[in-house]
Amino acid sequence: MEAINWHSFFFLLFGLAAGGFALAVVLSGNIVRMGFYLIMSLGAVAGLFFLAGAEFVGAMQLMIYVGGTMVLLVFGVMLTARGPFVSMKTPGGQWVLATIVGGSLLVMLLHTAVSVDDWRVKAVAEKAELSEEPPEVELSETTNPDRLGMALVGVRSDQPDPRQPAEEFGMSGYLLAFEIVSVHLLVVLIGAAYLARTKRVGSRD
Amino acid sequence: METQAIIDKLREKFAAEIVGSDLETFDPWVEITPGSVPQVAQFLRDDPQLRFDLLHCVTGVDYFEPDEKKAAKVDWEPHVEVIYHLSSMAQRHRLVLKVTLPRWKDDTPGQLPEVPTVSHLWNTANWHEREVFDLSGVRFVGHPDPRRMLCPEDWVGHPLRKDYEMPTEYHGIRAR
Amino acid sequence: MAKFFIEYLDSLSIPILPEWIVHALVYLIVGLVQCGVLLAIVMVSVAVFTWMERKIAGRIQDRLGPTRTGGRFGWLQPLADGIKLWTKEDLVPKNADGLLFRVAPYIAFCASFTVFLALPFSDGWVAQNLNVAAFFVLAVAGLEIFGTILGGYGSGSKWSLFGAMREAAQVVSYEVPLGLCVLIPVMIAGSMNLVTIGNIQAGLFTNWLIFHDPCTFITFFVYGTCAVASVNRAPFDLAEAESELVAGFMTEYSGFRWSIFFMAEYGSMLAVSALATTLFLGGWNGPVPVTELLGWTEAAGAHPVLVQLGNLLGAANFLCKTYIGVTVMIWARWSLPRLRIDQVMTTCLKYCLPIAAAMLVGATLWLYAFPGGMILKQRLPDVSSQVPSDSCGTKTGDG
Amino acid sequence: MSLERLDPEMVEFDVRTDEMLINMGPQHPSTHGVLRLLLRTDGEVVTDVTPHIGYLHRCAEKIGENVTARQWIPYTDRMDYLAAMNMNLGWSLVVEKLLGREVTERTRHVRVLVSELNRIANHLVAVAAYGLDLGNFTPYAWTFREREKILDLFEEVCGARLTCSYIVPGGITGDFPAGWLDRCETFLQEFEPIIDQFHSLLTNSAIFIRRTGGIGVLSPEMAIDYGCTGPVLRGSGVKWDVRRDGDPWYTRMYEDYEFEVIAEIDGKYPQDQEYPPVPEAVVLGDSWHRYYVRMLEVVQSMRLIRQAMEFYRQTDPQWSDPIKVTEKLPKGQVYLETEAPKGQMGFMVIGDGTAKPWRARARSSSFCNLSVVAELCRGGLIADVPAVVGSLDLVLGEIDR
Amino acid sequence: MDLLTEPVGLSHYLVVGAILFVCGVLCMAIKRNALGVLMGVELVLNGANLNFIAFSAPYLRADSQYATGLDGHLIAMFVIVLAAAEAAVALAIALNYYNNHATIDVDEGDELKG
Repeated sequence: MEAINWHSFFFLLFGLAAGGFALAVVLSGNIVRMGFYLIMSLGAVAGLFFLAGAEFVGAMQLMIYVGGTMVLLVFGVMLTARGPFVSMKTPGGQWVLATIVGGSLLVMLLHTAVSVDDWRVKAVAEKAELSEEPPEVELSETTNPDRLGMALVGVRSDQPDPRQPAEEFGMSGYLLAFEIVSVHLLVVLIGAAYLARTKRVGSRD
Repeated sequence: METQAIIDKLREKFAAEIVGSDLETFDPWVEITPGSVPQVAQFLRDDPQLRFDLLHCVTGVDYFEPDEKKAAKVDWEPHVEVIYHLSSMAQRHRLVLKVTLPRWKDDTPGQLPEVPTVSHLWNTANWHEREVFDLSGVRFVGHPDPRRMLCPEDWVGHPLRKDYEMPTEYHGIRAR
Repeated sequence: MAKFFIEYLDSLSIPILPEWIVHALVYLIVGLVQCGVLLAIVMVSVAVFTWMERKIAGRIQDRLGPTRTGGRFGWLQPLADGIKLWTKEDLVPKNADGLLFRVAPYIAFCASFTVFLALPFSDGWVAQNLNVAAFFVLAVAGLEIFGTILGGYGSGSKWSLFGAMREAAQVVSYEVPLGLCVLIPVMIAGSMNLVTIGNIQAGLFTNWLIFHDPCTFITFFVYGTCAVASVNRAPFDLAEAESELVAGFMTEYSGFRWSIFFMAEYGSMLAVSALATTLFLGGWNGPVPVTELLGWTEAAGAHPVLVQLGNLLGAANFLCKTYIGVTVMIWARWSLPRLRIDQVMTTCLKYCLPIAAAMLVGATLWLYAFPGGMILKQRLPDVSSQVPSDSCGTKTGDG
Repeated sequence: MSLERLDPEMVEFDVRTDEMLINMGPQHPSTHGVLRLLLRTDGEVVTDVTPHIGYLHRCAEKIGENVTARQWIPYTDRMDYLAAMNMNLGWSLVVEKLLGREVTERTRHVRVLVSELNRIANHLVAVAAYGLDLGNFTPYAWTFREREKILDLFEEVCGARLTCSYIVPGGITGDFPAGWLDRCETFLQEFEPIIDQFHSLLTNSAIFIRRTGGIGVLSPEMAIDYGCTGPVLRGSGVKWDVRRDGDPWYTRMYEDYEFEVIAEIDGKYPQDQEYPPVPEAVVLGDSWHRYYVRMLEVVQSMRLIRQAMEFYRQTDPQWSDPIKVTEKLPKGQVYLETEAPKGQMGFMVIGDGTAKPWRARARSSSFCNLSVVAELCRGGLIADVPAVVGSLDLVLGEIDR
Repeated sequence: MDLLTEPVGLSHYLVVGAILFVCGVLCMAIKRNALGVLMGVELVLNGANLNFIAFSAPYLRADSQYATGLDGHLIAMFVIVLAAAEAAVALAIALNYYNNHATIDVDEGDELKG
């Protein structure tokens, strides 16, 4: 038997953690625990990103998603988790219905995921046979953040369009999307601050 | 201002309310009727010549001798005294105001004697009156927050009363 | 390293166990040993810091500090503390959320110590040579607050909740200027790889990025402020402000779990200090390039042992600078009063953030005007050639 | 919960979704003992403060009715245990006034000396604990080092460091031991330069000024209204000191002595020494001023001690005898206030012809100073509560009696 | 042991992504707590993100010339940023809802009056 493939090992570790904690989020009734499980799940997803070679996105997931968004969410949970709202029971009928719908959705998705032949073929395996290098070295072939950054402002280093040299710069990137997201973010932050500002509703009686 | 002048000024305005006074003793005092305390106090505080802006202290004194042998010798009837120590920072004079109350209201033991509060005039009185209520058992009518001050909320009795008996137990804690 | 052992074992070919189990075991053991070495450095540092804290506090306050345990200077005081803490009764309050209360210290601990996975101690001496190491360090260090928040909430005490709330607000805010401050050296180096950033500062101390231009010089101090705030040290220790919140999020903790939080705090102190060293203070490069003068570099064709010896010198250099950083933090703690929460937020949003942003612009302009920095670099960095080198000695955790 | 049953205030509180009720104390690091402050907070903002006291209540006044005047002295030690000498002095003076007994010149100067020394010790603790309340540990160690020297001096004089019982009605318990004055002089010389260190550590620290400047502003009117006295009153700019403005029976003690009453008048403190300037960020009557008044009073106390030592050397070694334990008190009632370090400490004694007072009353300065805390803390942040409470310099032994 | 010794492929990532997605959908469907619903949304976004990352990794699949490369990463980045924005707004709404209705139960929020 050949050596353990560490990529697979860590994939299994993070994948199980991500899936398991995601399931725990669904099954748990306590909102605070749900928040905790969600953090663990998203952390594991960040690990999967690292495994898939997306180091920058993985770090971003940790920093913005887990470190920022989730803090906000946990904050919200803490502000509202009082008495009856900590654990809210869902009626059994909804559970059954949701399980049926969710289960069928899962079956469908899994079927798609494993039935496309191209997706099942493992490039790493073939390459590993060809080269002497162990497969994990492949991980260093990751995307440099500077390429990502260039792509964001419109310079694609990976896919220059050979047919239209004039459009090589500025046309194939994500500048517009970047701008939209930025403005969106700004609007959202102002809006959130406006919505969540202190309001005194009614008198004290 | 001399104490005599202060008392003269008081007499001018509240002739009926002044029960007695003593200017020869260590701290010259004036005794007034319980009902007139807020009016007299207001006058003392607001009159530009008097300007008693500082209330030092409110004290409750219980005059009662539980020992019958000794009680025969004392020269006073059992009563409770509430003493206000006032002074004026602006005019640099001082005065002691006294009020005599019965030990129990309507002579029914357990009914605390009552005197109007002065806590709306001097905030010092707020806590001091609570303390006097707590320890000496005088009810200050109109007090905004008439709770016990030093003893626990559910304490029974007023420790500085001369006939006070220390309870033997408090919430399972042996007290004697 | 694991590969070497596996090849060695394969060459022996003793059929005791199935081959894959042997391989797995070897990988596991080698990995654990390497992790252990890394962890040991950090843990020993933490122990030294607790001792340092007591000694420095003692000296500042005209006392002696520990003098009994382990000789004249109380060297073994951390050990005695540890034994005391670890044998203490482990209390979980009745109102606490048991799971969160128990798990929280470990989250903080893991986050605080995972940072060292990507921190280079010397040229190539890094557990995981990450492409985005600077970003990774920031991201993981930011996760420590989950330990605090969950612990604070899980304690079921209002003081703890207050501590957790403060910590959340504070750390999330300070991550923004902190990120901006880290961005400036990253931009100058043109890489997020900490090994690269360290290497471009080789040579005389004038090559250190703090002396790159006036902007980086100011940035260093902004970074210092934000770093102290983000690891919750005085004067920004609001989450555990003992005169206001009893002990903040740690109010209900005792014994072992408390000591885990404690180690996490010192671990993060070490981490931010190490990051500052790498980003601004030349990392493992001493003020004078001794190894280069001696010719103990790979480029000079020295023997690998000498190269590693040079690296060891670099690591000593690095730890020295890091310790100085921690000492400054300890010093500040014992001489400054604590800020109020609104003042902490004001410091962040009104001072640190605009200054950091201005410095980012300033550094960009400076880089455009004087590409070589304030003093002309002896050797300009070639960013494109900086691929993660595999020549490192302690490349652990191969996954 | 039993708390709710006991405390109607708490039941009345209508807790909104974002409001929290927090018990600060009775076990809390910065309430200076067993004070319990019930905070009602909206996030970090304190909307209301209700002080609850009495955790240290020993009914000292009741005890005073059951012991003789001389026997009550040790109980006064335990009121303000940080300024035992001043407590002793207050009770002694009031009993002396009732008895009509005067003390000799030398006794008087000794009394001034030790009570001013104790004032320094008390202010050192106040300043130290204030630094601690704001999160600075170092002043605590530094001031305690100096305070220890004062306590050493006390120990030589009366055998006790904290509960001195040195000044008793009628006199004092004994003369200074040989060489004590020199040691006291040495202490003063050593202490003088150290004051500047404290100033640099706290008074001039930017963070300290930000934490205390404009926090808990107490207007002079409010201070008088609440009966606040001592440095709390003078911190609001009221030049009022019972050592100068009080009962003649007490102010006589300070005849021939020169000292300044420390209060900011027209934006200026008395300038008889180089002090750090008043920063711009502070407002008259805030916590910073209360702290600063204490720091300056330490200097005045040193002046007084130096003068007292001089007078001591000049006067004849004549001592007045303390009253006997069973000395009968005449009929009459006397109330006298002295300037204790924390404010005006008033004692009242009512004699009825026996040795035991009919009524012994202690008007505590901290008691009145504490009563204003709700006004000062309302609307501030949680972190301001220790900053305000610390600036009032409370001792619960005196409040609860 | 096949999973441990064989390299993983694209499908494996997709399976994890699918599980996350379905968990998120379930969460959105059955949770009565508004914040629980929000957590479901986060899970859904992460499931999708994982797919984007997996598709963009060239060495996870044989036909690596079809790997989306940078595009996947960039879309994942946009998703993360938008998720942050979405969470901020959703949280603000949830808190407002909580303030006005004194409950966080979404089932009870059937009136439009604030």
